Amino acid sequence: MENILSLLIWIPILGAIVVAFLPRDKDNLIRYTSAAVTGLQFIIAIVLWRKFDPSDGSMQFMERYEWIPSLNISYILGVDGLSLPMVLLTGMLFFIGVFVSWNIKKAVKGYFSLYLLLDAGVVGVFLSLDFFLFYIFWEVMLLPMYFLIGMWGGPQREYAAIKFFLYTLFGSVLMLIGILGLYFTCGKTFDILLIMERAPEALNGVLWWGMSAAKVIWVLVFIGFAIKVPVFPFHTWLPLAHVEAPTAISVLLAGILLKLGVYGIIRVNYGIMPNEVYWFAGGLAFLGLVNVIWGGLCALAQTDLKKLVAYSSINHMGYSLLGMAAVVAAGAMNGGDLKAAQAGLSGAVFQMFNHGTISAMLFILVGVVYERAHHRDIDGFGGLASKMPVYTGITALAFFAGLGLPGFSGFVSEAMCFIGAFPVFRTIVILSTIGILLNAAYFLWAFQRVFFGKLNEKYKDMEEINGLELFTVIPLAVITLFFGIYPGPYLDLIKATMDQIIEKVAFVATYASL
Amino acid sequence: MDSINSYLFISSMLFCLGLFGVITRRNAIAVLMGVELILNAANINFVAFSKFNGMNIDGHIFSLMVIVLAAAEAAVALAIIINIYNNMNTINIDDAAELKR
Amino acid sequence: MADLVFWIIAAVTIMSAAFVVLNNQLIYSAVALLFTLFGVAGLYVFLWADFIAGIQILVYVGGILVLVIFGIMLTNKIKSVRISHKSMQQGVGGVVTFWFFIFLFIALTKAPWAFSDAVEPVGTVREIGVLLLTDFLLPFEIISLLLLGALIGAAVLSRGES
Amino acid sequence: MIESPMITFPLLILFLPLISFVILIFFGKKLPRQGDWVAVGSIVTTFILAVYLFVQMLTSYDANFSHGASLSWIDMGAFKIDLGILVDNLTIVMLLIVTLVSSCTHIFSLEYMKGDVRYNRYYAYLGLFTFSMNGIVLADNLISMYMSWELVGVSSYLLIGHWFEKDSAANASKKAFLTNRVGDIGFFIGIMLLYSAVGAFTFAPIFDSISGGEAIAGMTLTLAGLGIFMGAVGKSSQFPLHIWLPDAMEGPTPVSALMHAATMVAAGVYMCVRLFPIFTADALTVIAYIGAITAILAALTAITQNDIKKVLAYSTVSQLGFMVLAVGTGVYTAAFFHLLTHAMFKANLFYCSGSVIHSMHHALHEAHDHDTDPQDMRNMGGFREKMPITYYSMLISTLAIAGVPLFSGFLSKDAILAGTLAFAQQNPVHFLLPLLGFSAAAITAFYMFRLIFMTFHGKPNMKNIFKDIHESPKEMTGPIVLLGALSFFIFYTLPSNFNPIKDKGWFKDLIVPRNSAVPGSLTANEIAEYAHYAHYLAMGLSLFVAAAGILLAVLMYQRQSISSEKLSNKFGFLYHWSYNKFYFDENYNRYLYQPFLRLANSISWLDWEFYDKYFINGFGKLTKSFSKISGKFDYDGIDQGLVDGFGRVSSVSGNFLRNIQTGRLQNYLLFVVAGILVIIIAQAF
Repeated sequence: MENILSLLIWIPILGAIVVAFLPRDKDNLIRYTSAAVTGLQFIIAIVLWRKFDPSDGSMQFMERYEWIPSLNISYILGVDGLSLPMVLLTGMLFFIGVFVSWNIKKAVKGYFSLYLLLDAGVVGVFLSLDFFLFYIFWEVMLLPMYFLIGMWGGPQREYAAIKFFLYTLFGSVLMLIGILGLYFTCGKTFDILLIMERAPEALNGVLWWGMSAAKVIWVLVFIGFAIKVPVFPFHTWLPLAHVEAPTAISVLLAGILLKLGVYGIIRVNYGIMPNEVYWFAGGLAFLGLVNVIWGGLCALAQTDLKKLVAYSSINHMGYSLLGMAAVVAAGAMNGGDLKAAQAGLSGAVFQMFNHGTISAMLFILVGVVYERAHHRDIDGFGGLASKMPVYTGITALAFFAGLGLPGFSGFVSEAMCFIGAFPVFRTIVILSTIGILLNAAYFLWAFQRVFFGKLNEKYKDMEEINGLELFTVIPLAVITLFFGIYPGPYLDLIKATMDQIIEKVAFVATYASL
Repeated sequence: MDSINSYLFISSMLFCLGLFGVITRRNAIAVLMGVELILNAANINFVAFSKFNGMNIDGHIFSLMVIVLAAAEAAVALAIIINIYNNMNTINIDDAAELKR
Repeated sequence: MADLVFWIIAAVTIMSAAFVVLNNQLIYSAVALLFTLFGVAGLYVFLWADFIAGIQILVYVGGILVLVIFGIMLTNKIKSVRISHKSMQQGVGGVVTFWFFIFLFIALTKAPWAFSDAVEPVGTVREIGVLLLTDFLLPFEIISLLLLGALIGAAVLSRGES
Repeated sequence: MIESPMITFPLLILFLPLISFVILIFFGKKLPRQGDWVAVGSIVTTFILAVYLFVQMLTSYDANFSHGASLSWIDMGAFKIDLGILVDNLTIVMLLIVTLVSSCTHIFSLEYMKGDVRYNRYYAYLGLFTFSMNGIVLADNLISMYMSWELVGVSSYLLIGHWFEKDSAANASKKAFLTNRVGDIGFFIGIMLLYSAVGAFTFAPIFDSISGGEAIAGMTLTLAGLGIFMGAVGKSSQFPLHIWLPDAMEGPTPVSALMHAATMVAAGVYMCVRLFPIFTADALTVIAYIGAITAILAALTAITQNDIKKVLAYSTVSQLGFMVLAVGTGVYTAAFFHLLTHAMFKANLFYCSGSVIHSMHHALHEAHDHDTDPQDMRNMGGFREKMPITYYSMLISTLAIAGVPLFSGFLSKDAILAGTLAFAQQNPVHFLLPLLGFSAAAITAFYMFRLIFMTFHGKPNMKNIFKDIHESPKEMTGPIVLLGALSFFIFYTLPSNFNPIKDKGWFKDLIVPRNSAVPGSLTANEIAEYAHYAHYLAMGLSLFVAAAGILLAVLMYQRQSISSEKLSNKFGFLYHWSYNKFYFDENYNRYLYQPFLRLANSISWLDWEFYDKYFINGFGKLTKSFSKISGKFDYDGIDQGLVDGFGRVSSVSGNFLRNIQTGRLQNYLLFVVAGILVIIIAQAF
């Protein structure tokens, strides 16, 4: 168990290779193999979680090998309170995703081997602590996604895939520039931990074209991650990609890939350039507000159920941004309000996990109805509640979780984000509470149009949700409920790491104000 | 005639004239003739450097090779030109290029 | 005397080359090219390269130039000797090539050429022959293959559609 | 932590309904009788426990009686949320109300909902509701109160939308939830304002630091108070968010009795009572005006409604306005008293209306008439002889709500009006408050008797169904009788007082007002004293207005000596305003919802059709055309523009530019040479 983190990354890669060599026509064999591989990975992730020491906020299970010594590139892996929950979520969603994609009929082999490759890329990004490795996994993730959308997607899949690809590529190029900037200013190393140590001093006072180098890098890297989140002006790939992608891929896209953005901002921007957080926090909060309102309004106007859920993702990630901006409350100039900083940052991280489970659930459920009706037009249903009570119940649960009802995890994290951001960004938070109303409005309105009213005669033979589909949704629902009622276990897991980040940001402020 | 400069002067003149021909001529055969001029200029250089570097015969070998190449090139180029002409009834380079689009 | 001959040959070469690229009749260009090639052969003689001079006349005048004239005749309907063809971008081209020449000229006058004197050899043919079959055997073989290939290629290409 | 029954019993009361909910939602269909016995059993158990608590409270007879327990829910180091319960007299009385009305509703529904398609779900949701309502009641901090608050909203959503096949029910449920959410936003902002200043969510520390006066004061505190009050505006259906409650009558009638009359809508008032110490004088003034406006508006609307449940709904809104008015004028125990009495008689009124609707429904069913509205009072009349139990019980409750002595409503309404009057005497600027209050009281008496007369007196309006009208079975009449009896004053003045016009009794002794935590406000004693002075005047006036209202109703609907048609014609526009509920829905629709939806649509259009299509794809197009241009440059040599550019650079060649045709290969070559030249020049200089 020395190299447990490497196992997490390499098992899916091996799995992808194995799947690629399986006979083409043995669809079920391929499916079971993928399920076994992701299941194994999930189990390892659980083992990792059990062995993880939550009281220690720094990196654990570190692995470090030389890779390309001439460029100071190494193979460094590590996990802390920020990445561990995301690894767990990844393990779970990819495992569930196999069953969601059970009914994929076209080129099953290609699908699952790309799927496993994607898995490896995602886990790799969460675990790698070397920028070079990080960037490689970042790109590894991109390519399978492109093919998965472009080949197994809906009618506009090619357009969606190329748009997704170009958008993200644009972002990752900016990110690469930022990373190279860090590489050259911080003594030619890609080691993230080392850069974290060195960067505040190394970047202090460095000017590029008359601008502070740290700010330039901050913005470059931020845009790279912001596209993934997606933050407002970079969000238009998301609805399209979500709508066109096959159900399982939408689930993963919303459930995990969007989280990479938030994860990256906290890991890189906050961890390496905490000083600039103060400079940008207002903007971050404002972008959060725009995400909340814009996403909410757009969702309200949608007639495509999947697009609605996609816009709800934009809306929900806005809360996360708000919470992230709250960290600056810990700074001396804001009165050193540790409570708000803790509430905000943990809320943001918690929200990212919760959105992962809730939106995954929503997408699976949309997939269920699409599977039966072959369309997703909200106005084209009606009265399904009397025909499919179980499905209606689960969807109601997911929708209520999505609109932030107490008792579901989304409420806890949204409330924490709001409470955290409130002392510093009072007006912005008050304006963004409108988002709570929008949430309720679009979910309930859609719910009414799909499920309430007279049963649409077209769907009088609609089948109830089946066992396999229930199997994919129920774990997510249970998690959502559990953390909504008792968020303690999650928050304990991240507490030490969050404190470390907050401390860093707070410390920098006192240091900078001197 | 005893300094290398005069030979180089002539060869550079020849080269520039050849270049001018290649640039300005529309007829493929005329372009080919420009190319021949350029090749000749190069040959003069080879031979001239050969003489003024203690009669090093390597330069001669090179110019021989160039001549052979020129012959081969002329043969192939003319074959192509004739082929183009057969197909398109013109050997104007830009016409040919335009018809290709 | 030798100087005078040299400069006359040089002048003939340059002027006929200029005629090649400037005049509008293709056949005239070809004939002017003949003079240029002869002039270059003359220059070779001044450079003690008797073999190359001979080859120049043989291959260029006897081979390439004939080929070019054949080409002209095959691709134009010859009703008169005057086969006109237009030039283009002579202005820009002229300026560019002129300046190019100026730079070349500056370069060659300023360059510190290293010289080493030598006596006029009796003949270069023997030496060339030895070198071609010893040091330069491989290039020689390759170029002969190339030539063969070019010949076959030319034959195939110009065979037409039949 | 959990040692005494004062903690364990409230926890049981809290969680038993939740357990019933979980059992019914998962296994309800498979259980015998669809598991209604689980729900009824659990709720009756909670009622017994609540009675036990109540008896404990009476035996100890201590106004400062208080128990509490809490557990850490979120602990991030500095940021902590503790969830806990607070059990004091207020809580116990409220628990008693909730469990009593809830038990009645459960029993009443056994008959009323018999044979419903989603019988088990109905009972499950009732359990969920009771759980969350008890959560509000027991909360000792803002967070768990807010959580229960929202859960109450959801159970209301689910129950209003119980018959979701009807579009009107689905719409009403959505409207209820969203309108409540508007209030909840204010509530949440209030919580955040308080927390960011005080750093605690639990009530006690909040009161402490407010009375300290340093952490939060002045405008911020006023805003925080108003924010929290906005939650009450939504939940207690106050102006301007009152629009959802009448629509909520689309739900089953027992649900209306439980939630939209007795308990859930009272949650707002309960919260104001619970959090009274945080409201500043300015905030209280606003609260008072909102209450008064609500009371009068709803009362005016109720006059002209013909749907029996709509009348009751508006009457509920109006009575809630009274309670809020009382909170605003400082006599918040009076508000709670009215909450208590109102819960009893209003629940009873709804049960009675449910009983009437039930028999109407059956009668119409027998007559195979499916078009007639069983809730329209114009189709009733003369039911007195057919349904005597319902009639007398309803009459008692009507007397109570009208404020006639001997009945509970008189005591509580009198206390409110006295407080209002005292407030106006202290602040003559606010003379409008008692004026509106007394007018609303008069109108209440009028429209309630209108309802009684139209339904039970006179001649039957639909003779063909009249023969099939029967008294309801005992599952329904049981609660009716019980709650009707509870409308007598005696239950609220025990054990020391048998005087029907004096409100002294256990309630007054045990529920004592506390001082406001806001520095500089009137103390509870001062308020009580002022109210005492105004008491007799208020009593006289309220008796007078009640009598006037009843008299008018008798004249118009019993004796018919004043024609209601003539009157409505005379005041045409007033009549239309009232009949159309002051056009709130229409105006909200026109000026709020539609613009909002249009905004959403245009934002979506902007996002998808404009921003994405032109801006983002424009980037793509730009890049594409850029690469096309550079490709042209690369492959075709140069473009006219570039040649022009070159010509401008070298003026000499300018004249020759015209000679240059769009060349191909050779242009390319030319520029190679030119490029070499440029390189040479750059190299040389």
